[in-house]
Amino acid sequence: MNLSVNGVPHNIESAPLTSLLDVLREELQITSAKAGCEQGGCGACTVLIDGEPQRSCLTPVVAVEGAEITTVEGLGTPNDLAPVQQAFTHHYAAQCGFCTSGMMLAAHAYVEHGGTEDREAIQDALGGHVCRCTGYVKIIDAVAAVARGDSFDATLTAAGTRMTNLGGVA
Amino acid sequence: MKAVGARVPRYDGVAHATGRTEFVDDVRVPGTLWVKALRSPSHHADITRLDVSAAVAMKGVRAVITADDVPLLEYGHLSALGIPADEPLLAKGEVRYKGQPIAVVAADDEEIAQAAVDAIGLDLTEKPALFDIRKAFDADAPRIHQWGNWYTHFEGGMDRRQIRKGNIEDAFDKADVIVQGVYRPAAIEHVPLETQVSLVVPEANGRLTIYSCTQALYFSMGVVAAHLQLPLNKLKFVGGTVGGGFGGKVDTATETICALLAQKSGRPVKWRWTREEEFLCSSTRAPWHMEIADAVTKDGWILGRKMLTLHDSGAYSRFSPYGLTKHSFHHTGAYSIPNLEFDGYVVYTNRVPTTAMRGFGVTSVSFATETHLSRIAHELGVDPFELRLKNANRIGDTSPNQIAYTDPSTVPTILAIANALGHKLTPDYRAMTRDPRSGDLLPEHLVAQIGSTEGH
Amino acid sequence: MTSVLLPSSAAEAAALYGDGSNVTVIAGGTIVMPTLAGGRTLPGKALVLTRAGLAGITRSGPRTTIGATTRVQELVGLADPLGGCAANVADGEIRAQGTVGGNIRAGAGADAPRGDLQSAFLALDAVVRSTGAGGERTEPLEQFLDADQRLLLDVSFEEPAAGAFAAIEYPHTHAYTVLAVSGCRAQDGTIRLAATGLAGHGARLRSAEALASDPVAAGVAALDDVAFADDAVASSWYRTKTLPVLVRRVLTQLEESA
Amino acid sequence: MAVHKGRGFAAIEYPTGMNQNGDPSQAWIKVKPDGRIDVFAGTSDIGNGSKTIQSQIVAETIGVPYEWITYDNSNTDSSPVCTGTFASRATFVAGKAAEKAALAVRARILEIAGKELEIDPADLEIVDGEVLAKGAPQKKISVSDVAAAATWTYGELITGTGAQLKPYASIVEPETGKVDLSPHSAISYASCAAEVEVDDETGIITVLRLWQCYDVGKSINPTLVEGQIEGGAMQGLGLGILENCYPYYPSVEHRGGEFGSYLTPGMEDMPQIDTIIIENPSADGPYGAKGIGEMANNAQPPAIASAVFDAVGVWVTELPITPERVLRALEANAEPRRIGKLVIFDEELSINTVGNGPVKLEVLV
Repeated sequence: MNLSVNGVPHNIESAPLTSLLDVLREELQITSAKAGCEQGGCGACTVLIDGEPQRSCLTPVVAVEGAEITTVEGLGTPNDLAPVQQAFTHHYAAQCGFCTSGMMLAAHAYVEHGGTEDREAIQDALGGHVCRCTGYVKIIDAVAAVARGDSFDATLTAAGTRMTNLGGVA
Repeated sequence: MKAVGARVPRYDGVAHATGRTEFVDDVRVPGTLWVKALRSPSHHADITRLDVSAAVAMKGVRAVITADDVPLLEYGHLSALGIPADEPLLAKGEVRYKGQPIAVVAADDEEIAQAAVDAIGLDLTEKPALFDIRKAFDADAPRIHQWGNWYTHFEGGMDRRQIRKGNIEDAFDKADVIVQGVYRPAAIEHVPLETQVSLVVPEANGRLTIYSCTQALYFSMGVVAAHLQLPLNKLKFVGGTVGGGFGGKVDTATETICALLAQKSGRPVKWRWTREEEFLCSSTRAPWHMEIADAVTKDGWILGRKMLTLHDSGAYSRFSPYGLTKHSFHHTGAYSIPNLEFDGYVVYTNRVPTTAMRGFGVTSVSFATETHLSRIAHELGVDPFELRLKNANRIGDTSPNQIAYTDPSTVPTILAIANALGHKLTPDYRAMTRDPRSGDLLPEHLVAQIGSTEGH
Repeated sequence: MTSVLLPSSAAEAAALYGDGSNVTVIAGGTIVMPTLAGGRTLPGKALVLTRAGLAGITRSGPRTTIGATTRVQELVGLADPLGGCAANVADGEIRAQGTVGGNIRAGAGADAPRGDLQSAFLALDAVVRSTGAGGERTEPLEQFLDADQRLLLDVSFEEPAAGAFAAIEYPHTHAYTVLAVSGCRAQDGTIRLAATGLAGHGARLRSAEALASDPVAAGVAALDDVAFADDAVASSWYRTKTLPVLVRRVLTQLEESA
Repeated sequence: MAVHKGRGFAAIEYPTGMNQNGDPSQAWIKVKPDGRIDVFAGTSDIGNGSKTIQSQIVAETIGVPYEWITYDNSNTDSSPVCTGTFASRATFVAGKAAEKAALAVRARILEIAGKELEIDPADLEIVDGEVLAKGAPQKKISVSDVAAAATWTYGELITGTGAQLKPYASIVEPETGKVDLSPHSAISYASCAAEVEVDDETGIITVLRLWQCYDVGKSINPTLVEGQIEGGAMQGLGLGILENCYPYYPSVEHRGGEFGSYLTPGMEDMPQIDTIIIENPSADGPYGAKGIGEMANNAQPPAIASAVFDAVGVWVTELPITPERVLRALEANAEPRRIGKLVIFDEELSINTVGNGPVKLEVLV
């Protein structure tokens, strides 16, 4: 079976019903996609299949033979971060980081498909992804920033929205 | 540039954003075995037969362990604080909750491991189960532990956590109104996106390297060392990067069992719980049952509080006595209530043991007492902000356990929200501060409770 | 050893399916893959429909036919009740993976009802073409849902004059459908109503249909047509209280569209 | 059919550090020959950002750029004891240990710099990686050069350790709960208002807005503080209206074993959140900080419960406030029992009603 991952062709030896997630993590040692539930419920395993976000845990590899798979490794590297990676860093959109890869790929696809900074549209597009740390606020901020085409200062992080600091108060 | 107070980039931000943060499940060691557990299908039963011989004999099975393989079977999460152990690492003789691990298998792959678990012979004799903590004290209640249905080892040999302060009867006599209510927050799953996982690698020098998702490396190392009866230099915990915890990964859920399987098989062993195991078998936030009766005056002073708390510990104690004690220390919330009578029980049920979770012990009491105060405000026809502001703890007021508050910010945080909402307050309330009580804000009932802020 | 069958046409799929014994059908993967632990524990014979040519929406006169492996997401944006019903299924990624056939065919899950689309298709009085023991046959969806396991090929219906959909919009994106009601006014003026979130599979609400001109009475009458189960997302009691509300809301929508 | 709006409010407090203390954290720091700083600590970062926070504290305390810090919490061979990341203690207790270790390192850097500059260390300070004479900043030596001198001239490793341990607070009177010293490292305070919308036919609650105020002592890292508060709001929302392991508690039937049936809040459940931060420094925390990680999910449930009452006039005191509980409460429309000055709510839930044992809440009037 042939599969292209991040532009690199692979000949896959796993059994045909092996999930794409297991093929990536166990056969190809690409570990950014996470086994958050293996039930399709959390989105931590989401990758792009021909540019569309899909749950790799629900996808038998035989069903995507010949497809182009994109994982976070294919978005950018530490020295050359994709806009969505810059935005997630700048906005602290990752806390523990476990849901982040899936979330970013869904966000990347959303923006690539012309998604706007509209909060409800972002919620609709990324709504199936569970994050247990952030409360989603900074994730939505980050996605909106990419959709707007913001540029990001790598030395500083973004102030939260709707935040006020009163300092000391008796 | 100042570092403290600055919005510096996260230390691990780029690693997160490039998918390069290495979690336990991302560590690859050749030859690693899969683990599956035989878990109790019953809520409460005697184990009348446990036969692992067929599993042991299966091709590809490298180790099977039961309670008999654990050097120290019972080690309490709070043994270090003198709280007795009551939970076996693997069930022995009796299962007390559905999902309790009984035997564990390490095998070459997942299918073999599951087949081996299915091949284990298990006979159970069902026993009546207890689920309602309000019925735990009934004479005919099913009995969970030989000593009974609640924890009996609080200081002084007491079977409950008790707080007494001031003169409760006097407060209830003087009250204009007594408002009584019941509050019951639910069990909650922690739901870290990374399920419980560990990988144990036996090293050439006899040490065990334990890759762990624990929230507490040294704490978990102590637990493993105790069960295995090993000195700390035989163990190396590797971790510190956790895919969400929220309290559930203070439990040492998988590490000890993997260590035993690695010892027995001589192979690296990884156990990653399925999401279903995480939902159904991992510990939860506790359900609580709280009853409050507050003695109040018509103008909204809280003179006294009687409170009864039952904490649903599940089948074993884990951190519950600690959580209940913390709960009792905070059962007046952000207010100064001078006369108190609190009784709290850690009650066992035949459900998955409960454990620490974000806000441990206090999330429950915050819900109960704050909802109760809103009720009182409505009952008295007093503004809910003003009721809180006048009773808010001030510098020098004392806690339930008689420690003076040195820097309470109840008043400023309430006023900040009142301002944000545009809530109307009288000028007296608007000008309030957290400074020590005086004048109208130091009525007779609050004089005796004032303490010293020195030396804390 | 698992044999994985990957048919490249509908006819081949039907032939490989045979009478369906010992065949695990995988289309979108959303239902089956979790039961296989990500493909690490395997069934004997798996029929993977990805390339079987069963996807697509075709229209012929007043009739719309939807292929079994059409993704649920493709129904979003269609007229109610189907469009609204599809939009209520899980989240966008799952809708883009899960198929119409799989959704219709899904039995109740362990924790919650499934088969979200059943109410819409029942209200549309849809007809199912399937294969299996005895060969290909076409029958009303209502009958198909009670039949033994068969391979669904497509589902078709006549466009109604108006449609409406209402669901318990429980806050939580990826929850199952707690309870949903679909309604249609057919071209001849007949009102059809159906619900999902019931014990077993979805059902037509014929007692309610008979009282369609009185939405409140119809709502109460709908309770005669259904049985509920307690599950992780809602109790029978709750569904009993809210089915009349949803029926009334759907009928009101249909009235307003007249 | 009617959708009703309501508002509710709650004010809370929460301790920092383990209850009754006795929870040590330790750190050790070594300085590389070019002045870069290696921090070793046993504090797990569970996403809360303790790697970042402790790096910031060390950088600030020594006086070097944040980028100079390497932080290693990866294993128990090289890292000293940390009781763990719980009890809102990672910033306060573990951060304090890091601060103490950094102070020791700073003192050693100043001593060696003093020798190199022939100035009393007491008259030196470190700013942005340079050791400067106070009042005469032209007299200076870089921390890099100090570290090099330590390594190559003095044959010394610049290192420092720090430990934070507040002694165990014993309960000296089991009958009253009186303790012999304050049983916490600090206490934090917060308030929260919620605005909800309730559909009185389906019982469905939508939380529209949350206003929250936290006294955090000091924001070591404001972005991380916001993250704790926002994430806490989400979990508070879950506690308030969604999450339940046992939907029919105390029955154990119908536990949800998957994300579709256990209701963690999703993105579209989140209301608009307005947050106000107060910084009243704690006396003992690093730079005045307090721990607020845990309390961030405590104030929303009671605020939501009161808002639901404000909206539809019923008190739901069992969490989560599900649509079913709202409908049942509306249907029961229960009034409290009134006996003299006693007002008794929720009698049907009380152990006095349900239990037959000796444990009761006795309220004699």
